This record gives sequence, C-alpha cells and structure tokens, in this order.
Amino acid sequence: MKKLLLFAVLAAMFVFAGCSQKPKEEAKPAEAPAAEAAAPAATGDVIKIGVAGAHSGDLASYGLPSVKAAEFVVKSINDKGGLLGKKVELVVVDDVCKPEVAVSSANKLVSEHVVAVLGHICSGATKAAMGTYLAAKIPVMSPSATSPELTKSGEYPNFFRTIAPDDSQARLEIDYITNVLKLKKIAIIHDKGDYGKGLAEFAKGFAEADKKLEIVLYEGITPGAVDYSAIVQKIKQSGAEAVLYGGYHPEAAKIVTLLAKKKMNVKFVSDDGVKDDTFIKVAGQYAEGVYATGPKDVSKNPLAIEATKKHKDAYGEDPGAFYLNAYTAMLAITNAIEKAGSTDYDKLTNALRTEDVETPIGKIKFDEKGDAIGAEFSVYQVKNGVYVEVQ
Amino acid sequence: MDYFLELFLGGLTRGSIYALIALGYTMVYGIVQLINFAHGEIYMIGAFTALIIASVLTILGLNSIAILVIATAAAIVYSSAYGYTVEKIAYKPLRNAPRLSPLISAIGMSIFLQNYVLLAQTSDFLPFPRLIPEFAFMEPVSHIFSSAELVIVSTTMIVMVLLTLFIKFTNIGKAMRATAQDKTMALLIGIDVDRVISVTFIIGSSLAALGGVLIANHIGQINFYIGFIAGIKAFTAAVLGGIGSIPGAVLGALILGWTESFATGYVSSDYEDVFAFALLVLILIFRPAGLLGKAETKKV
Amino acid sequence: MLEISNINAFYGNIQALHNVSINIKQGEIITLIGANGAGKTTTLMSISGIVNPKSGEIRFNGEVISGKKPDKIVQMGLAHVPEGRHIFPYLTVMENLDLGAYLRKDKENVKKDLEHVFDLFPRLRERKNQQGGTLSGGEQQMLAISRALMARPKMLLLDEPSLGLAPLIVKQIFDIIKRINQEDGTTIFLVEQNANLALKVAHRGYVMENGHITLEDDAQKLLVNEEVKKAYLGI
Amino acid sequence: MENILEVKGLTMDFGGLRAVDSVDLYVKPKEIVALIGPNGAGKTTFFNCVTGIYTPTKGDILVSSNNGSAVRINGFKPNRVTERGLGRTFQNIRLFPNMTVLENVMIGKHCRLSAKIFGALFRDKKTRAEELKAAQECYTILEKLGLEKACDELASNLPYGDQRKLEIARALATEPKMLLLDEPAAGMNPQETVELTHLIRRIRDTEQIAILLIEHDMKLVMNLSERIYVMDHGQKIADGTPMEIRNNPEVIKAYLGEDIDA
Amino acid sequence: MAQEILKSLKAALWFMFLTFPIMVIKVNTVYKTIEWRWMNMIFIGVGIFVGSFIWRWLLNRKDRPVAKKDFVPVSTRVQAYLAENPMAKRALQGVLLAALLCFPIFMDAYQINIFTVALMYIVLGLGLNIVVGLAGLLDLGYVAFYAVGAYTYALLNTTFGLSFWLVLPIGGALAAIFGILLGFPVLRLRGDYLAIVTLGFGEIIRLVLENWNDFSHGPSGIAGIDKPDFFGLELNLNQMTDAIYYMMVAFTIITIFFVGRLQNSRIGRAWLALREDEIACQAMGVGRTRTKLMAFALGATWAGLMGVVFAAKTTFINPASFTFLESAIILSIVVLGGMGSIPGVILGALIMILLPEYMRSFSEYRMIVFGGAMVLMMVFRPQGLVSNFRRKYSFHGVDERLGG
Repeated sequence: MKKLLLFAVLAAMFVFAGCSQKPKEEAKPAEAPAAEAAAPAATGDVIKIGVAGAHSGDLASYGLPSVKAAEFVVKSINDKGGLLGKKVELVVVDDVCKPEVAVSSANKLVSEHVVAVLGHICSGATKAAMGTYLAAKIPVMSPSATSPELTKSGEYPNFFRTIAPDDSQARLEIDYITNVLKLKKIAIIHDKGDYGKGLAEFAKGFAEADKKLEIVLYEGITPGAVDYSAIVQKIKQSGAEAVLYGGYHPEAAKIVTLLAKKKMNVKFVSDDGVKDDTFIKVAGQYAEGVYATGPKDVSKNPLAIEATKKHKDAYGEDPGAFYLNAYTAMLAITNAIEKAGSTDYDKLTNALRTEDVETPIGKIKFDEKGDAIGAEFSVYQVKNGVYVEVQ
Repeated sequence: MDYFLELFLGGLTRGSIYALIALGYTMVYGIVQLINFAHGEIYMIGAFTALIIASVLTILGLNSIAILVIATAAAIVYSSAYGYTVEKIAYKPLRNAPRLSPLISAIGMSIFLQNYVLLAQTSDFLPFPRLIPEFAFMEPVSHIFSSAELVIVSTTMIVMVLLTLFIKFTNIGKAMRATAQDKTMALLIGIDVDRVISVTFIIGSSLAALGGVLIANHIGQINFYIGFIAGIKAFTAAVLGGIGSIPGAVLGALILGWTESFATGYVSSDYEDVFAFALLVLILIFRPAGLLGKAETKKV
Repeated sequence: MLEISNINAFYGNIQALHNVSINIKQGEIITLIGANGAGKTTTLMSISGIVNPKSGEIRFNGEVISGKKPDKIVQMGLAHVPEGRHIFPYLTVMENLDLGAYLRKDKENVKKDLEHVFDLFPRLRERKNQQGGTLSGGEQQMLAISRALMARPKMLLLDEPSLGLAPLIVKQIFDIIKRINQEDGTTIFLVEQNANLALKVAHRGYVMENGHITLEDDAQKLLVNEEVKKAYLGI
Repeated sequence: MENILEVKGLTMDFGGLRAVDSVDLYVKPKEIVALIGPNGAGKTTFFNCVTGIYTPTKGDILVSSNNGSAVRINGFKPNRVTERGLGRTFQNIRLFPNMTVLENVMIGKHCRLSAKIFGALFRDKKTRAEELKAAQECYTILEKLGLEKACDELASNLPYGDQRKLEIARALATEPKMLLLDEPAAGMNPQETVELTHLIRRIRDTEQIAILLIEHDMKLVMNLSERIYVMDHGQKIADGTPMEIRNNPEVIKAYLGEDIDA
Repeated sequence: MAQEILKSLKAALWFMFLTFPIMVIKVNTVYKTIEWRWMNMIFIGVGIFVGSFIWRWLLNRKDRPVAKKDFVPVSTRVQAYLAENPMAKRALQGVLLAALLCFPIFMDAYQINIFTVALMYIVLGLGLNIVVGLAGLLDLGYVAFYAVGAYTYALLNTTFGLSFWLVLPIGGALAAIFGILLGFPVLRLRGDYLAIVTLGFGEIIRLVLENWNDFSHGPSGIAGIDKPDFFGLELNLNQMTDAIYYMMVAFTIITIFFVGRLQNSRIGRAWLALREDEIACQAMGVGRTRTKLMAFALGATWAGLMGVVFAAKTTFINPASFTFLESAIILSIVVLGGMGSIPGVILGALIMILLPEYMRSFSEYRMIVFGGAMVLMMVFRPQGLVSNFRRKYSFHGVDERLGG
C-alpha cells in the first residue's frame, strides 16, 4: 500500500510535468475564440506577448487587473485581424511578486519566445527578472513597477513603464505640502515595503534638501499588524501637521480611521497606492479630506472610458489597480509592433521611443530611459466620497 | 503622562486581542502538546463569517445591535465548527505520529484555509461594518480610549474570568485539566478524551472568533491573510507566558501588547516586532518554560 | 464476572500478549504475578480499553468489552488504578476524587462515597485541599485507590500498588484492599511483582511470563509451588 | 588516591525534599559494591549525582585520575564524568531505539575517539583507521556479551534481557574504570539473572574495573558483591559485607519490612 | 454499507453547513449586492460524499495491523537491496547521474531553471536535515541563514566587487557563525520552545534587513548582483542557465556525499543519539553543547552556501524572499521525505518544489492543493515517504566496507 501511495504521488508529478509541457493550452487567453485556440498555430503564425505578475497570493489584486486589460486589448486586436497579419497570443505567468519566482517566470516567457512582456507588477520581481529579459533581448513594460532605479540606473535599456516613478510622486507630495497646504511639520510614515519605504525615502530626501519642511517623525509600520494606535499616538505626540504616508490603502485606511477617532486634526497625504476607490470604501467617512497623488485624471479620456466599460460589461465591477496602466502598456506594445512592422528587439524599442500612441492615460511615448512621457501625477482629495483632482 | 497613558491603553487593547487568540493556542497545547498553526486562520474565518453575515443583514436592513449579536454568534458557531473539523481531519489521525508530523499538518492546514478563503471570497481587503456603537459616556475620553477599545478590553476581561471559572468548576473544565495533566489516567477514570479535545478546540476557536470580530470592527477591514501575523503574535504571547498555562497566556499577551506599544511610542515602530521577538528570546533564555510555565522535572 | 479469552496484543510489531486467558468470579481477589516486562500491565490496559487486543475477546458480566472505548468500560463498573499511581499533580485531592466520580450522575451517593473513602483513608481528609503532586508516595497510592473507588466500581484493577512504598505503608494498603473486597464486595484484580505479598491476599493467582500465562492455581498452592518460589520469590 | 571513587557527605535537595542526605561511600579498584534500599530510598538520585545528571547540593565526589590524584567532579557535565572513567546504565532502559546495536555501542566509544568534522567529511586515513578500530572494539564487546549476532538489528527490536545487556555493552565501550549499574536485573527472569551475575563478575575479572550496582534482587546482590551499602530515606543506614548486612537488624527492619518474610 | 453511506451523508451535510457562508455567500459591500452561489454547496456536498468514502478507506488501510511480522517498507527494502548490491547501487547512481547531466540537452531554459531551483532546495533540505532530522532540533527559522548567505554575497559583490567563488566560503562561514550565535542561548530549550525561538530569530533577521536601509538597502533590495563566473567565460543567457544548473548538480552531489558521510561518522552518530535520548547520550560521554552547536553550524553552513548561490542566480534579492513560509517549506521537505533520510529529503524536495511549479497551470489553485497535500501526506504517511535506513556493518569483510 505504501508502494501504491508513493507511486501515486510520483505519477501525479509526471502528469503535472506533462501538462506543463503543453504550455500553449494553458497560455491561451480566456477570451480567445475557440476556433483559434484549436488551430495548432505554429510559432510563426502568432505573436506571443508575455504577461507576468502576481496572480495568486496576497498581492494578486494588483496583478490580475493587468491580465484582464491585456486580454481585452488582445481580443480587440485579434477581432480586427491581428498584428502584422498574425494573431496575438498571451502567455500568462504568475510570479507571486517574489524575485526568485520572477526569474523562473521570465525564463518561461523567454523559452516561449515572447516578443515583449507586460509586467512585472512589483519592482523587486521586475528587477530580478530584468537580467533574463535583457539577455534574451525582450522589451518589458510594467504598468506598476515604480522603483526609480529601474529607469534611472540605465542598467535596463529594455525596460519601459506606463506609470511615473516614485520620486516624481514624492516630489509632488512634498511640493504640495510645502506650497499649497503651507505646512511646516510633517511626519513621514511608510509600510516598510519596497514601494512605500522607497517613496518615503525620496520624500525625506527632498524635504531635507528643500529645508522648508521639518520632519518630526520618520518611521515604518508593520502591514497586517493587529493595531496601529501606538503609532498614531506617536504622530500626535510629534506635533506633525501632516502625515505623508508611503504604502498601500489597507494600512492607510486603518491609520486614517484612527487619526479621526483620536480627533486629531492632521492632513493625510499619500500616494498612488492609496488613490484607490477601495480606500474610500474601507475608510468610509474618515477618508474625507485625504490627499493622494495619482496618475493624471483620465476620466474624460475616451479610451479610458471604453476600457473601463469593457471591464464592467465583462465582470460587472470596476477594474482594479493599474488596470488602465496595463491597458496603456498593452496598447503601446502592440502599437510599437505595428509601427515597427516587426518584432525585432531594436526596431521595437525604437518604435516605443519614437512613435506616439493614444492610450487611456493620454498620448504617450517613452524617453531614453523608459519612462513614459505624458504619464504624470496630480494630487487628488477625497470629497464627498470620491477622489477629486485638486491640482 | 498622557502620552504614556495612551500608549498603555493602546497596548492593553492590542494585548487583549492577542490574549483571546493566545488562549486557544495555550489550551490546545496544554491538552495535545501541539502548536496549532491553523489557529490564526480560525480567527480569520471568524472575522470573515461575521463580515459576510453582517453585510447580508445590513442589506436586509436590521438594526445594528441585532446585527452585532447575530454576526458575532455566527462567527463563534462557524469558527468552532472549523476548529472542530480541523482537529478531526488534520490532528486526530496523527495522535500517535512522530512529533513533527502534526506540526507540518498544521502548517499545511493554515495554508489551505488561507487559500480557501482567498478563492471563495477575494484577496482584497474588505471593509468591515462598524457594529459597535459609540457610547455617549465614553465621549470625554474617546480621543485616548474609544468605545470599541473599551468593548475589546472589557470583553476580554469578562471572557477571561468566565473561562477561568469554567475550567475551575465545571465538570468538563475539570476533565480538561485532567486530560492536560495525564491523558492515560483521564481515559482510565472514564473521561472521553476525544470529546475533551474537541471541546478544547471549540472553546479556543470561539475565543479566536470573538477576537476576530472585535478587532475587525476596531480596524475596519479584513482580508484572508490577517490570521497569519495575529497567529504568530498570539503564539509568541502564549509561549512568553508559558505555553499550557491559561493565566500565562493572558499575561504574555498583555506584556507583548505593551512591549510593542511602548517600543513604538518611545523607540521606533520600525523595530516593533524585533522588540517583541527579542523579548521572547530573552525570557526563554532566563526562564525556559516561560513566565508562568511549569518547569519540567527531568526524570531519569 | 470477567472472562478474558485468548487475547493477543501488540505494541507496534512486537507481540506483548500471547493467547492470554483469565477468568475472574464475583467477589474474588485474583492476582497476576510475573517479572517486569512480562505483559501484566498490558493485560490490564487491554481490559480497560487503552490497548486494543488484535484478537480474542474480553467479557465483563457477560458483555463483550474488548474494542469499546475506555469511558464505556468505566461506566460498566470497571475501575483501574494504574502502575505509578497517575495522580493529577496540579489538581487538589478533592478534585482528584471528584474526577473519580466523573461519569456518575447520582450526586447524593457520590457525597456518601466520599465520606466512605475518607473513612478508609483518614489521611486524605486532612489533605483534601492539597495538590496531588505534593503528596508522599503512600498518600498518592491511597488517593489513586480512593479515586477509583469513587466510581463505585464492581471490579477494581490494581497495578502494582506496592511499587516504591515503604513496607509499613504497603501493609496498610493491602489491608485496605482486603477490606474493600470483604466489606464492599468489590472484585479485585491485582497485578504485582511482589508475588509473596500478592498471593497472601489473593484467592487465586495467575503467573505470567513473556506474555504467556504459565500457571494458574489457588493462591495458597502457588505460594508453595516450587516453580513459583524459584522463579519469582528469589529463594 | 587509592579508592577509585570517593563520595563524602553527598546531599541532594529537590525543592524542600532532601532525596539524599550526607551519604559517604567509596569504591576500591576492581571491587564489586552494591547499593541497596527500598524504593524511593534515594539510590538512583545518588547515581545521578555521581554521574553528573544532577548537581549535588552539598558534598564531594572524588574520582582518581590516571596519575593517581583525586579529581573533584561535582557539577561536571555527564559527558565529562564519563570521560573521567565512570560508565553507567539506567534503571529504565535508555537505549537509542532507532539505531543499530553496534551503533549504540559506538556511541559509548564517542568520547574516546577524536574524529572532527574534517575527518567526517573527507574520511582521511586516520579517521578511517580510527573508525575501523572503534567498530572492531565495539564488536568485540558485543561478542563478550553474546550480542554479536544482533549487531545490525535496531536496538528496539532486541528482547528485553538483551536490551539490558546492550546497556552494559554501551557503558563498557566508554572504557570505564568503574561501572555504575542501576538495577541491571530488573525484569529479568531467574535464568537470565543467574547469567547476569556471571557476566558482571566476568566483566570485573577480565576488564579489571570496579562495579557499583543498585539492585533489588537480593540473591544477586548477596552472591555478587563484596561490600554493600544500605540506604533508606536518603540516608545511609548500614554498610559492610553481605554477611554483616544480612544480619543487621536495622537493615532487616527498614529494607525487608517486619512482616514480609520473602 | 448502509452505515457507510450514512456516514458519508453526514460528512457531506456537515461540510455543506461548514462552507456555507464562505463558499455560498459573496457580498459586495460597496454595491450592497449579495451573490448566492448555491452551486458551490452542491459541489461541496457531492465532493465530500465521495471523498468521505476514500478518506475512511485510506484510514482503515493505514490502521490495519500488519499481517506479516517482518514487514519491511518498500523504501527500506530498496535501500537494503542497494546496500547489499554495490553493483546495482553503482548502476543506479550512474543512470541518475547520466539523466541529470543529459537533462539540459532535452529541456528548455525554463525547465532547467526549475530543476536548478529544485536542486537548491534539495541542498537546503539536506542542510536542515542535519539540524532537524539528525540532531532532532526543531528549527523554524532556517531561512535566516539562507538570508545571511544571500546578503553576504549581494553586499560584498555590489560594494567590493568580490567574486562569487570567493564569497561562497565566506557566506558559508558567516552563516555558520550565525548558527552558533543562535545555538548558544537556545540550547537549553526543549522542542517547541526551540521552535518558536528559532522562528523569532528568523523574523528578527528579516526585519533587520527590511529596516536597516544603510546596511541592506531595506525592502527595495539589492539589484545588479553578478552571476557566477565560470573560468572567465562569456556566457549567454542559456549557457549561463546550463552552467548554473551543472554547478548545482555538482553542489548537490557534493552535499549528498558529505551529508552521507556525516551521518555515518562519529559526529553523525552522536546527533542521532542526541535525538533519541539526550540524557543517555550525555551519560555515554557525548558533549551536548558541542554536538548541538555543531549541528546548528553545519546546517547553517549549507543554508549560507545556498544563499550565495541564490543571490548569484537571481541577481536581485530583497527581504521578501526570506519569510517564514520559506522556512516552513524547507522543513516540510525534510519531514515529508522522511526525517534523517537522504533519499527521503531528495524526494521531498522534488515533490515540494516541482509539484507547485508544474501546477502553475492551475495557478490560483496551486497553494490550496499544496496545503491540502501537506495535510494528507501527514495523515496517511506521517513518518515521511522514505523510512530511515541505518547502515549495516559486516565483520567478515569489515576492512573493505569501512574503508570504502
């Protein structure tokens, strides 16, 4: 019987191993018409584009919207006959936002011969994977990896992104506090995470360089902790007039709620991770008056309206985080392939840098380092339960 | 002084929540010598059940006190049911297995339950409805101690007293103590040990559920992952106090809560967890059985 | 009253009992003697359901009890005082005794039995609020027997009650065992290594060796049996 | 020091309980000495103090070292005590159940070997030679005790009597000057006990080591030992030759009990 | 039979009740809508009904008394056969080695990469096996040593440009030192306390890495770490993947070889004995402190070495790679495979790493299956897949055997 069990486990392993060797089946986008999927497309007949990011685990909510965005774009392209006369196919890989898994995922995409990659979602995972893509000469476009290092270091010429880097956000926040809110003392709080702490570091640097703001508190909190009242007391004690928070909305909502409950009158300024409707839903009345930076308002952009509508029609709810950025990235990639008339790396990157493309976040192209020209941030404030652009 | 008091009260709240979860760890450990890693998940499931039931009832338009009561009751019932089932599936068949096996099984269960909730519900944070009303009499002090915090602390205290009385005076409480001290003998005097173990899991899970509802209400949001950190912290508290000891768990939890609160307040929240774990390591080095744990006498 | 027929029990892959058969009639004191590791304790554990014999059958008052859960067996009137006493060390003497009556619902009679037990062992009355673990060895043995009596058993299984006790205390305890048998009419199954002592109080005896029953006879006859003398009395 | 072991005024308290109360004892080279007394008299505690498992509250434990001088070993860790030449067995057998018989004995050899990590990893010539020698010596010990056939069995699969013997073999492998046996005959049947008596005597004769044993089997004790110490309630109540002890009224009263005529 | 059906029916009903709020109701708190997913309840009911039969059947099989007295598990029989037939053993080793060496020829970079990761976990598992399997010390913070190795290389490489091969021993040694530092205070603690303290230690290391920006670059991690260099060769991506793979194969073989030797050495015996009975072991002359520290240090060394390899392989590290879950996975490898057994750990690592990896096709169901499988494995085979097998000695040909 023990033999049987052992055998079963081993057999199961081989079955799984077998499955994975037929990646075409797993990789086909859910929306693709059945006829297409059935057609045994030789590599020459399709253009494969990779989509990588966290699709499971606790960060899945940041990664899954990009898959949906990519699927919508690809569907509309294929409906119109494809790119360069070929169908576009997505290869979706999950990196759970872990560097080591990201490397495996990148390897998988490389061995699938993708021509470009939409992803990854987290900066850390992106950095880990970039080496693999660079060696394989594959352009990568992230909708969400905001670490400035990715573009500014110049180490990753194949990297592009449709979101502005953290430092520009930090700059904007500091300027807003100094010039518009005209406050003097701030507390900088972050979530010890890659994104939040990175942003906080920049904000701290800018504030110290400007010498106009006094940083009375600079500290990290632990995401997922049971209670944040101690740090809130400390903010109160520090006499800060504003809290600049680097991190995501769950913790921000907790802090904002506590600040309000403790009847503290401090401004709360945060980042793109907080400029999320979930934040307002979670924090409810306490969200009122919170400032957050985020990509320029695109609610009037017809492409953005269309993209959002597609999602609502298909899934019955608003799209999640970075959906529009991913949509943009997918449009930019496919547009570049079209314009370059080829999937060749040099031609493709050149097209990305030279050809303007209309996207949900406006008309963009990419600078030498890979940052999107035209993707900028503005400041929003929660008024009557919605984020309103104030600058 | 005010600052100190605020930190003290904050630590008390935090410690109370830890205590509710730590009790489950300590009771289970006392009886089956097992670190029930899935206990944090039971807490999370309690919070989720309360959220789901409360939302449904809100949509149906019940008043908030009724919702609070029903949701809490549902959370307790379901958490207990999960605790009971987890024991039956993942631990009971392993009663006589090598020591590490149930631990691995528990870790597996924890991963399983997290992903179960993730798949069945969502990975997003969900806003938890505010069910505990603001008491008017708390108004003057609400800036340092809110109504929700009062409810948390007082509930914990009441539960603690009830639990102590239960363990001390009821028949099943005595059976629990007997089983913890000598399982064979408990069997020999006719105690249905399996049943006692089930009851232990049920009580521990109920307390965790209560903790889950209270904290979710206080913090205002939950997701499938909240059990992990709370679980680790509560477990640390249980060990700190001396695992297996009920007053130890409460003491350990409060000390942990205060350590974290004061460490954040007077040093830096950057290292809040480092302080917590360092405290644990220190205490165990000087008192290897924890603060109120019974040192085991070596028998040769 | 108790019929053990041909039971075989294993620990892992090692067979501890080989076709063990024992018969005990109502009101008897039966002793099972044998060296350490002979399988005496396993026999008792099989009776009270802690060890499950792989084959064979145990009947108590005509009803099959092998395979039943221990609490059901206790409920039927079998109380077991295990080797090493197994006092709950952090419970008081009173709590230990209370737990002896765990399955009983007749609270009034329990109170009476408590008095009875305190009469048998006045020392326990003096120490009723002390923790079990702080008692001396002899007192613990008294407590262990009393706790079993609190279940008001029809039959008492005693495993090495003399173990580790001073001779004087042993004498006391054996006197009480006799009293319990004579006054309350409780059947007693006594497992002892101290064969001499056990055979003096018992009516009949069984001798066990390496998991087999090798001899069965009246206690008086066993006492003078040369085999037994040589093997177990060290003479 | 002419005695191999000398214990003076040994006292051991557990909390408020005095388990051993200023006991004196000595053992000369190649002597067989027994320590007897009713259960709970403190014999095993005494053993545990001597072998370093407990640190005695008061008193001196002296062991003669190789050059003949006395070394005080109070508070030494058990392994250091073993290195000093005291090997022991346990009352309730404490073998390593999931290791083979030979491996069990080789653990006894541990403190006489010197292989370090380097040797273990690279298995150099010296290490190999040492291992080989150790294995052979252990095998020889097993042969002496008649366990060589079982050498690849797991210790837990041995019959009870052989497990007792294996404990002795393991203790012998530590190359002791003195062997402390804690109830070696417990649980053995009469034949086995007789064999054991011969075995212990043979060990003393061939290995030239002293033996201190705790035992309940009076026949074995009287047969084997040259001197006997009697303990009761933590105190030494008598010592002397078997003859003296047999006739000591104090001993008869305390140990055998007044009306137990076994 | 009717009773069996009734039992299954009860189980099904119970689980339908149990999963009701979480599986059936889905509330959208924003739009105030409730989605009732009654289908789920039916799935659960049917699934549990069937599953319950299988569960009981398996449990019965497990509990059934072993008929033959001398029953020997398959894995032990295989091992015994191999031990007695050196030719067969050599042949098997040869086949396995050939398969490992030829693997890259037939597989693409992705497969090779996955296999490299699996090999890394084999080595980590074998390292932890020294601590948990052999010495019996439950370590839940093993990943801390892995982190020490990884950060050693990352920092030394990015700031001083030290090469992989130079840092490899440094990383191992530093991890060993950390092992001893941790070992000292916790030696006195028994089982579960040791577990929680090591868990705490692991967390402390991770938190320090996360917070001490000046030292570790905090959560954003260290990027641009050099890949290992192989004799100064210029390698492209695929060649590099192959090279690292072969390096890991070599590493794994060396580790298996060393751990095997450790296990059958004086020290290895002392570990086993310490695990079996600490007091008896001390009384037989084995120094507890020394022996335990040695286990901690050696176990940590392998983690440190793998940390260096990890940093070099991914070229980017951040504290997120060194969480408790990672420790739990490595521990599971050891326990799943069979504590103290080298083939067991290898099998455990392959299952734990390859299974979830190949299950990526089920993406979101991967982790739940992983967790469930861990539970089922423990319930039905708690001693692990491969039973520990002790080496035998033969004293007729003692010279050849021991000399070999």
